[in-house]
Amino acid sequence: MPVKNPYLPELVTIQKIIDETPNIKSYQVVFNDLEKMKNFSFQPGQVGQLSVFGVGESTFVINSSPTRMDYLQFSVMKAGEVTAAIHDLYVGDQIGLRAPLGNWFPYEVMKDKKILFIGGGIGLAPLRTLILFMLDNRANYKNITIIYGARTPPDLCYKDDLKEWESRSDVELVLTVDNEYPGWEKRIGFVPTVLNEVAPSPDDTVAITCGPPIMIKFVLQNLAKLKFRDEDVITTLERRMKCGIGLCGRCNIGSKYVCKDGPVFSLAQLKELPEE
Amino acid sequence: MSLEKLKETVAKVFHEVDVVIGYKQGFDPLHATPCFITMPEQVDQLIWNPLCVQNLTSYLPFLKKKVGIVVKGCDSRTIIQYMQEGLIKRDNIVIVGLPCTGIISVKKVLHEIDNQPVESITFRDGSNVVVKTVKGQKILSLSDVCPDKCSTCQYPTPLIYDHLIGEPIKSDKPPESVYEDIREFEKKPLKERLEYWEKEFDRCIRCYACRNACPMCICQDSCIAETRDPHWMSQKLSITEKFMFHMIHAVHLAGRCVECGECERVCPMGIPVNKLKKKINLEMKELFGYEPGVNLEDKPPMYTFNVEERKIEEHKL
Amino acid sequence: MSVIAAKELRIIGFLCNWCSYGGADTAGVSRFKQPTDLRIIRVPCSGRVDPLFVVKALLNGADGVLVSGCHPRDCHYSDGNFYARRRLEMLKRLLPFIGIDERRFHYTWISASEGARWQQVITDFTKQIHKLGPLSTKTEVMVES
Amino acid sequence: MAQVGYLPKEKEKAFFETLSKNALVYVPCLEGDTVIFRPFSPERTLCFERSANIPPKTIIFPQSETLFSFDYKKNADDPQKTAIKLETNQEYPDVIIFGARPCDAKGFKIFDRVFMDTDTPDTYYKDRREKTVIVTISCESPSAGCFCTAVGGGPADKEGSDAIITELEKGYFIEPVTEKGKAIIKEPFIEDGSPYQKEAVERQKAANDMLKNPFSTDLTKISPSLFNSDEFWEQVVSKCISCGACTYLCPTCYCFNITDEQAVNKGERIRSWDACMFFHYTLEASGHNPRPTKFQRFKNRVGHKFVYYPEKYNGVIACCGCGRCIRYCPVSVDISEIVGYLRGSGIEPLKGPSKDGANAG
Repeated sequence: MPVKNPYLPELVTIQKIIDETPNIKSYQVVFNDLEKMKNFSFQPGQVGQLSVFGVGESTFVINSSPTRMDYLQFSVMKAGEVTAAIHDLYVGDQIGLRAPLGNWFPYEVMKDKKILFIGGGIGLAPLRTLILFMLDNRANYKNITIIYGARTPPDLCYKDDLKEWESRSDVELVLTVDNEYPGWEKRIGFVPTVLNEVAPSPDDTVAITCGPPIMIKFVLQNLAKLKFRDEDVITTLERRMKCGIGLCGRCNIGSKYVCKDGPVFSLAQLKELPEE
Repeated sequence: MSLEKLKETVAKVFHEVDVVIGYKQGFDPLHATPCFITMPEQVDQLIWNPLCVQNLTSYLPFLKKKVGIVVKGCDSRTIIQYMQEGLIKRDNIVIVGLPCTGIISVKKVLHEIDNQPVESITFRDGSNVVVKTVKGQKILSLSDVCPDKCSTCQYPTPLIYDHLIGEPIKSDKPPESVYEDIREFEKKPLKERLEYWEKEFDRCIRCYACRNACPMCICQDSCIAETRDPHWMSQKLSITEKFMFHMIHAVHLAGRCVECGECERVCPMGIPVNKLKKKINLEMKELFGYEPGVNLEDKPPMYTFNVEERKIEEHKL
Repeated sequence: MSVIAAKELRIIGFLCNWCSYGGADTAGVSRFKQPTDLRIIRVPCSGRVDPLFVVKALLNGADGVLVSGCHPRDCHYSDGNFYARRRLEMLKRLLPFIGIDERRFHYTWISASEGARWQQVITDFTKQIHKLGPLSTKTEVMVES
Repeated sequence: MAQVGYLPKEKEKAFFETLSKNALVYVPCLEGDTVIFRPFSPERTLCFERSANIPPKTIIFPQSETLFSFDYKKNADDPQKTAIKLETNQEYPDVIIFGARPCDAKGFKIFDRVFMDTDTPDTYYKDRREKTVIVTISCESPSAGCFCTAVGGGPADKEGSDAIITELEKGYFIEPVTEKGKAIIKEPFIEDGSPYQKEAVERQKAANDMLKNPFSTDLTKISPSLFNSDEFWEQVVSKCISCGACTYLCPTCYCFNITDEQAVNKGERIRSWDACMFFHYTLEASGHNPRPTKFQRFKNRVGHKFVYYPEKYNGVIACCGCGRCIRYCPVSVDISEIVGYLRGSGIEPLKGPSKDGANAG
């Protein structure tokens, strides 16, 4: 069997587009080659490279759950050239996909533990795939707490998921927005401060956090204050990526490539790397 | 001896500024290298001889503090051009001027000693260069191994300085000699000129050393040769793209290039990139009587206009 | 004589919106006979034409480039064409140095009412480009027509 | 059959012509004062005296290549639908690189670990690499800045070469290293080389002794405190102008960029060289750049070669000491001097407290 060309994407078709927030859309795609769709598998937290031919490629986390394989979902925030091009696409358009890439959340290790999710804005995307995965294997995990915030209520992603999680008894959902907003009765405040208010206990708990760098910075500080051990704090990192397979050299932090050795890292691993 | 006087002056200037930029000996006897003096004991490393080839002023727009700078005649034109274009604050800079009797072209010296590593190099009575290599010693005359800009140098003494080391020197080179090589090149037939540039640019590897060494190229980090918005060029290595990049560099220097020769000096593939800029300068002089970086009151020609242009007639078909 | 019979060459025209584009329109409205090789790109002012537009066109397959703006002193933005005049004159003198015949690039001033003058300019310029023939540099990108 | 070969100089051109019949032969040619690898043709002037300005990495890892081309095809009956067709073309000719230097050949070994010894090998590089024979010429004398012996190489080092040549008075002594090398000495015009073996070994030894070692301490020890001190990098790298000359000329630099170009409805995805010294290399769409200053970028460049790569590939240093980055640097930044400081070989750039410790750049 000849070696697979790692740069050649598979063609996928957009089945559904969901407007999550004014600048974030979720795209549900299916492989054109149904054979590939059937035996495609990935782990929660792995990423894929979406190609808009003529414009370029960008990395997005596969945020549908590996247990629900009728489509793959990617959430795209409009930021640069490729994301803007993706936002101009319609249902039925074809794009390229190279997946799965990178490592994933160590859910094996998290079995029989309490799980604490801390997300901010688009940061809920990488967490969502793990949350859905855990909800589909609910028995393996103790209680699940989700602290999720955004600038304003319209900026909250996956609104229908949030409703569902709120209604479930075996999940504690804490929603917040940065400051007052007409019609919003729930919490007000930045995610790190809300984390201090909720003050979950660190023992037998794994904390997984994703969001804008500024939020991650303070969340990690607060988790440390709450005595969370470094190995129990997991986050994903973002870097400019091109090849996605650890060759082009661009996404390195020290000797680790975020695209291949990451994007999921534990705080303990991060501490060994030169800070940048 | 002017080196002692230079060290004295720099030691004095050192206290008024955060850093002084000068030359020191490089990795081998043939190469000098810029040195950033941030500690008094580093003043002793300073050297001043024909090895000091770099144009140190190209660091100035990027340094956000008070800087002392060692400047040759041709380099001083960069400072005047910066001031004409408002790219530096004059009172942030202390200029130590050095009247210059010509520098070497490392490429020409290496050519003479067929690229052997240099064991020692000494300069005797101002115009002889004694080079010792494994294959023996060779005596070269500075006028044979100096860069083209020195053989037609009009401004050996810095045009602007706070301290001058030694006596000013007048140029002994006729002004019309400056663009001799350009007129020579224009004698070639049109087709031959195009083929010449296609052959030379074919070697270009787009490493952008010419752009990053150019003092006037201050938008290096967002150069349209690399950006995709605006999307001028592709990253494909075809002659079209290389030709386009060198035209971008030349046209963006129209009426701004002070002919310090850095672009040609640093090209690792030996491409005569300075020729394009000299041709435009020739036209700027012809059209507007303007020479970049010579007098402070001038306005770069592309920054302004005359309602009645003396030298531009309407072209008839 | 329209040149459709002979193979058309690629001639790019940068026309300033207020004057020359109007002039070309007047020529068109008055049904003047003129060659059709020219591909017009409308720009707000001749001052908007970066000399590198012309260079990029010539290097990537254009055989001739024409830039036309308002007459000096008539510029809608008062001094756009003054800047353009200097830039385009500089470019006109640089082209032969890199081996591209300067007659392949022409810049002129045509006002909105000068339909006849537009017809004259475009006919002469197209004839001149046809005399020079296609610009086949090794640099020409193989753009499949 | 003789184990070693010999090619008389007068038969050199004829030898290359026969080789060129069934393979693309690249030889170092002189263009002006620049030595660059070009496909052999009789009218080119060859130059074996010194290493090429740009290493032969351009042959196996070209500066720009098309990964695949794509074509948007409008669906006739349903204009809404556009199909996309992707095509790749990976037929590469057999290639012989004749006249590379031992440092260039060692560079390919560094590439192989990254591009081939991985679960996602780069098929473009792999196909070309397997079709290339590398015939190296040993160096008679070092050029300025050479320090190959200090990083485990040498003027006659065999690593990465299929055969190694030593230039003698009237001909070239050829020692095959691999199977591909053995095929070379079976070519026409190659005589038995054993009588010339002794002279060749002497020349190689003479060249070896001419090389000095810029580091005076053992190879691996890089002081983490100095490596992670921003002030150190600002001090030693203030003069760097952050261009791409050192990385593009480096036989062990393999970073690349992937961009798309499109004309109307056709286009291609291009892989082209990139340099970690460029500002846009790590610039993110949000505008954030983890390595905005040239000091951080240069620290990453030196770190990659002397810290990160060794960490990942058990101690192998990703530098072959060819000295090109020193010779062709516009401001003569000397990487061997900097690595010397990092290894604490006594040359302290920071004598005493810096004037104000402020950012010198």
